[in-house]
Order: sequence, then structure tokens, then C-alpha cells
Amino acid sequence: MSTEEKYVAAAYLVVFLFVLVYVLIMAAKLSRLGRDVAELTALARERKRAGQGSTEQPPKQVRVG
Amino acid sequence: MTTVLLGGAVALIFFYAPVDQDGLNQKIFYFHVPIALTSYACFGWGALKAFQHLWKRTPGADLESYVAIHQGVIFGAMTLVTGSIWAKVRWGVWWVWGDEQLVLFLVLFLFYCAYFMLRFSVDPGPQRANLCAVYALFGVVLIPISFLAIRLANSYIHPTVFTSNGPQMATSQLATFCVAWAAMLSLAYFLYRFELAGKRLDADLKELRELLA
Amino acid sequence: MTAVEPPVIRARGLGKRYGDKRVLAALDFEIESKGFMLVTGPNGSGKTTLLRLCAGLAIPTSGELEVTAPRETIGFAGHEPLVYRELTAIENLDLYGRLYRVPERRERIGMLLERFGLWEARNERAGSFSRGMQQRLSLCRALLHEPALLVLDEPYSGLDDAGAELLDRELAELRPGATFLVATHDPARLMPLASSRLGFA
Amino acid sequence: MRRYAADVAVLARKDLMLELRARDTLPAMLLFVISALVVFHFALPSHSSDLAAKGLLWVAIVFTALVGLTRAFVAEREQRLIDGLLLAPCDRSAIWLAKAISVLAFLGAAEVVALPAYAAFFSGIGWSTVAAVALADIGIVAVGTLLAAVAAVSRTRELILPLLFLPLAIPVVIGGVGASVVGSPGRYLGFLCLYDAVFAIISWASFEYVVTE
Repeated sequence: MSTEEKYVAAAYLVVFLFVLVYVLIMAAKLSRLGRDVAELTALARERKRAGQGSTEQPPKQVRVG
Repeated sequence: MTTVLLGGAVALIFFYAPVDQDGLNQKIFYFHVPIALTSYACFGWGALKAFQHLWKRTPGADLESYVAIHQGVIFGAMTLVTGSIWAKVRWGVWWVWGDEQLVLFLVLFLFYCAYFMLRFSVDPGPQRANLCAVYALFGVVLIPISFLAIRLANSYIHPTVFTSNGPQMATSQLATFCVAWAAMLSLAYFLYRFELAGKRLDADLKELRELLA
Repeated sequence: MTAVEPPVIRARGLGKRYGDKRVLAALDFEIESKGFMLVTGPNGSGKTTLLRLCAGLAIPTSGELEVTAPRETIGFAGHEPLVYRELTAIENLDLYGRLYRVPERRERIGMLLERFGLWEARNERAGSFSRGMQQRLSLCRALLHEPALLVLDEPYSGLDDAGAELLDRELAELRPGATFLVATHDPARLMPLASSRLGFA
Repeated sequence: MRRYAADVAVLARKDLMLELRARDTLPAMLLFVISALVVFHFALPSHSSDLAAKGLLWVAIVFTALVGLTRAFVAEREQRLIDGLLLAPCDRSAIWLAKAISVLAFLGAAEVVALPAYAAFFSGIGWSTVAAVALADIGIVAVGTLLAAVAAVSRTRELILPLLFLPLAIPVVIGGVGASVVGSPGRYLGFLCLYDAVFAIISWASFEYVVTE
């Protein structure tokens, strides 16, 4: 392999590595999101079994005077 | 689709496009320049989304703008690295100030890195969306201004300007180039949709968590 | 009073978040013209944010907020006095008077400074004022352009007894001619003036 | 239109008055620019050409402007005084214009001292350099004031301003250095005019978005 060929190969490798690293990071993020979904689903299921919704109420305007 | 295009591009580059007097470094050119053009396209798309955010308050435009610029920076970094290697092969040095495109990319790379610094140092919300959109618009204006400036600078810094794409391209070379460009664009688009989907999912989950809490 | 005039402020499902923190959510209320709404609740319940939204200093992240009063008719006094520390009391009010294009600016500024007991200190730098004096100056600034909608955030904070009584008298006097949105954690003092109350949990 | 001009005048007068009272920006800029020139003297080996010194003059100008810009919104930020100005019925862009005028005044004042000092320390300067400095100041201040408002919102404040500003200042430096070192500076002066016009317009138009929370 000549030097020139080596450099060309290096250039392609760099591009490939960039995309690979990016996809790996994305995949890691996706798996985290998947875990989050599972967790939230479990939470929602539990909530349903307990049979209670959110108790928080926004403040209400009251007339006075 | 993206994979097919990429595979096709690689095949064309290595088995179809003739090697002219420039030598093997041509093979880098077929990837380097499409990546650079794709990067511009990403910055332009990001600025368009930023404009939509400011002008029409399109919901979600801020996120789209951010993701597009993120892609642009990734492709910009690839441009810098492949360009540097190309310069090494062609001129024997790692960095050539005479290559206008490469210098422009360095400026843009710095600019958009500052964009990320800005984005991560402001709390998310409408104000951050506005700041980032304004800065993204500055970026798209900076591209032609910088290009012009660098061209002007070369006349007092560098007496000779390297031409980026040697002699006229033959049809086969042009075809290869176009396929490679299409491949890069579709790769960028695919990654853009991919990242966007992830980010949207993330936002939805955050909201869901809050609703359930 | 008949309710023919449209409300000065109307909120529907109003929400505001700063970053990941939700400060206000799903708020509904309206203030009719010449109304007086008292906003009460503990610290950190979102009173200040609500007032900033109504004064046009922040934009909501969800829901609708309609404020029919134009910007030049809103008077706002918040936690910060919004006066330049390096300028004197009279220079500060003159700056705002010019920006609001207050007619007969000098007379109006003199009158307000006198009424709020700052006339003697008119040529001192606002930075040298005590907390109470700064609050008085802030109220002067908010009332300078005779606003039709007054947005006051804890207007009594920092005031001594004399200052508080002064503000009582001022508010009672302005009550028939303006619309009020006042946040306080001590509602007893203002209850007699109020026409409605928004209580945060 | 007259109302707008009156608002700008009132706001700019306020800034100049504040500076007259507090005296913290202009002396700092003066001291900085002179110190920088002295440092540059020792940074240049004895046989360096005058042209190198010209380049350093532009570095000094850009960084002196940064010193002033860092201080630009300190008063407005520290006690949220920007709220007071936003509440007022004036057009928001008037706040930007007034601030830009006051920063321009400080920068101009610093240069009135710095340019003769440069001439005394290094070499004489021609009219083209003076014209380029005047034109560059407008562009620097237009962009810088907007970015100072952006930086005032972020958590990192002073730290982020140079990062945001320097990539945008590169074309100004190119135009300025070009105009100072070549024989016929027309092209470079024209470029600086273009830069000023483009960035002044987009800064003016986008300030409102930067300050709304």
C-alpha cells in the first residue's frame, strides 16, 4: 500500500468512524429512552391499580366584596 | 435507501470514476466535497427553521433548527478532517490557509461550536429558542460574508490560490460526484430524522413523567 | 357597575415553565375593567411569574393570555425597584417620564416625590437609598404615567408603618380609576379593596 | 420616526450619564488598549515588518471592543433594569440602538487615544486605516451589542461573549487589515460597509427576540 493509498483509506475511515460513533451514541440514547418508557409504563399501571389520579388542582378565582 | 446510495457511491468512486493526473487523492475529493456541501445544506436548513420559529412561531421549529445545526457541525468536522488529509496528500501539509473552503469551514466550525455553548448555558424555554434562532440566522449570513472576506484575505496573505477541483470533470467523474453527494445528503437527512425522533420522544417522555408524578 | 366592557386581562389554561421547572399550570381567570384582583399564596407558588406575564415581561409557554391594556398604560412595581443606582431619584423618574412621554413631567415628578416623602432626597443617588426608600421610588416610577392597569408585586415589602399607610391611602384613592392586579402574602390589608382573589396553594 | 429618535436619544443619554458617574468602562478600555500595544511591542521581534504591527493593531481594537461590550449590559442585568426598559412603550430595537451608540462612543474615545499611541509606538497610519477603523467600529458595535444582550441572558455571561463574538469578528479583521496594508484599500472599505449594513440590519431586527423571556 502506497502512502497515498494509506491517506485515502484514512480519510474514509475517519468518515466511517464519525458516523459510527454518532450512531452508537444515538443507540445508547435510544436504549435509555426505552428504559424510561418501561419505567413510566410500570408507574402508570400501578397508578391505575391504586385508582387515583393527580390531586393537584390549579388555583381558582374567587369573587369577594 | 441511504445504505444503497452510500454503497453505490463507494462502488462508483472506486470502480467507475477514472483516476486522472491528480492521482489517487481524487478519491477523497468525491467524499470531501459532498460532505462539505451537505454541511452547508444543514446550516441553511437550520437557519430556515430558525426563521420559521421567529417569524411564524412554528412549534417545534427550534428543535428542528438545533438538530439540523448539530448535523451540520458533525459534517463540518468531517469536512475539516478529510480536507486536512486531502491537503496532506496533495500539498504535503496538514493545513493549507490558501484553501478557501477549508478556512471557511474552520470559521463556521468555531461559530457553531459557540452556538452549542450558548444553547447549553441558557435554560430551555422560549427565550433560549429565540436566542439560538437569532444566532443561527447570524450564522447563515456569516457564510457568504466570511467567504467573501477569506477571498479578500487571500489577496494579501497568499499570493497564489490553490484551486480546489483541478481540471474540468469528465462525465463519469461528474456522475460519481453527484451520486456521492446524493448519498451524503440522504445520510444527513436520515441522521436528522433519527436524532429528531429521539429528541421528540425524550420531550414526550419528560412530559409524561411530569403528568404521572 | 355593568359588565359591558371586555375584561382587561383574561387567561385560559395559562402555563409557564422555566427550563424543566413548571411554575404555572392551567390557570383560568379574568379581571374586569376597574377590577381589583388579589393574588395570594406562599413563596414560590408562582405569583411573581403570573404578574410578570401580565405585565408583558415574559411570554407564556402554554395557554392563552389576553391583556387588552396597551403597554404604555401598565404600571409595574416588582421585587427590583428598576431604578439606576448611579442616577438620582429625580433623574431616574425623568428618564422614565421621557420614555412614557408624561405630560408636564417635572410637575408630576415633583408631586409624586413629595407625596411619597422623597422630595428631600431627590438629588441623592438611588443606590444610596434604604430598601424602604427604594420601594417608594419604585412606586413613584410605577405611578408616574397614571397607568390604567397597575401590576404590583408585594407593594408593601420594605415599607415602614408610615410608608404602608401612605400606600393604603394611595391605593384607596386610585381604586375607582384603575384596574389592579396585586400579589401579596398578607391579604388582610388589601381585602377591603379587592373584587376577586386568586389563591395559590 | 421622531418618537423613535427621541427614545434612542433619551436612552443613549442615560448610558453616557451612567458612565460619567460610575467611570468604569472607558478608563478600563483605555488602559487595556495601551497595555495591549505595549505587550505587542514585546511580542514583535525587532526585525518584524510594520505590516505585522498593523495586524496587531486590529487585534487590539477587537479585544478593546470586547472589554467595552462585556460591560454594556451589566447595569441592565444586575438589577433586572432591562425589565424597566422593556415595560416602557418604546420600540425594543431603540434599546439596542441606544446601547450601540453609547458603546460606539466609548470605543471611539478609546481609539482617539489608541491610534496616536500606535503611531508613536510603531509606525504612522494613513487615512485608509483611520477610515477602516471607523467603519469596522460600526460593525463590531452592531454585532457586539446584540451578542452582549444574548450573553447577559446566559449563565456563563462574560465567558461566552468572546466565544460568540470572535467568529463574527473575523471578517471585520480581514477587511480592516486588508485596508491598512494594501495600496488600494477601496475593496476592503467597501467590504466593511457591506458587513456593517448587513449585520446592523439583522441585529436591529432581531433584538426584540433576544430580550423577551
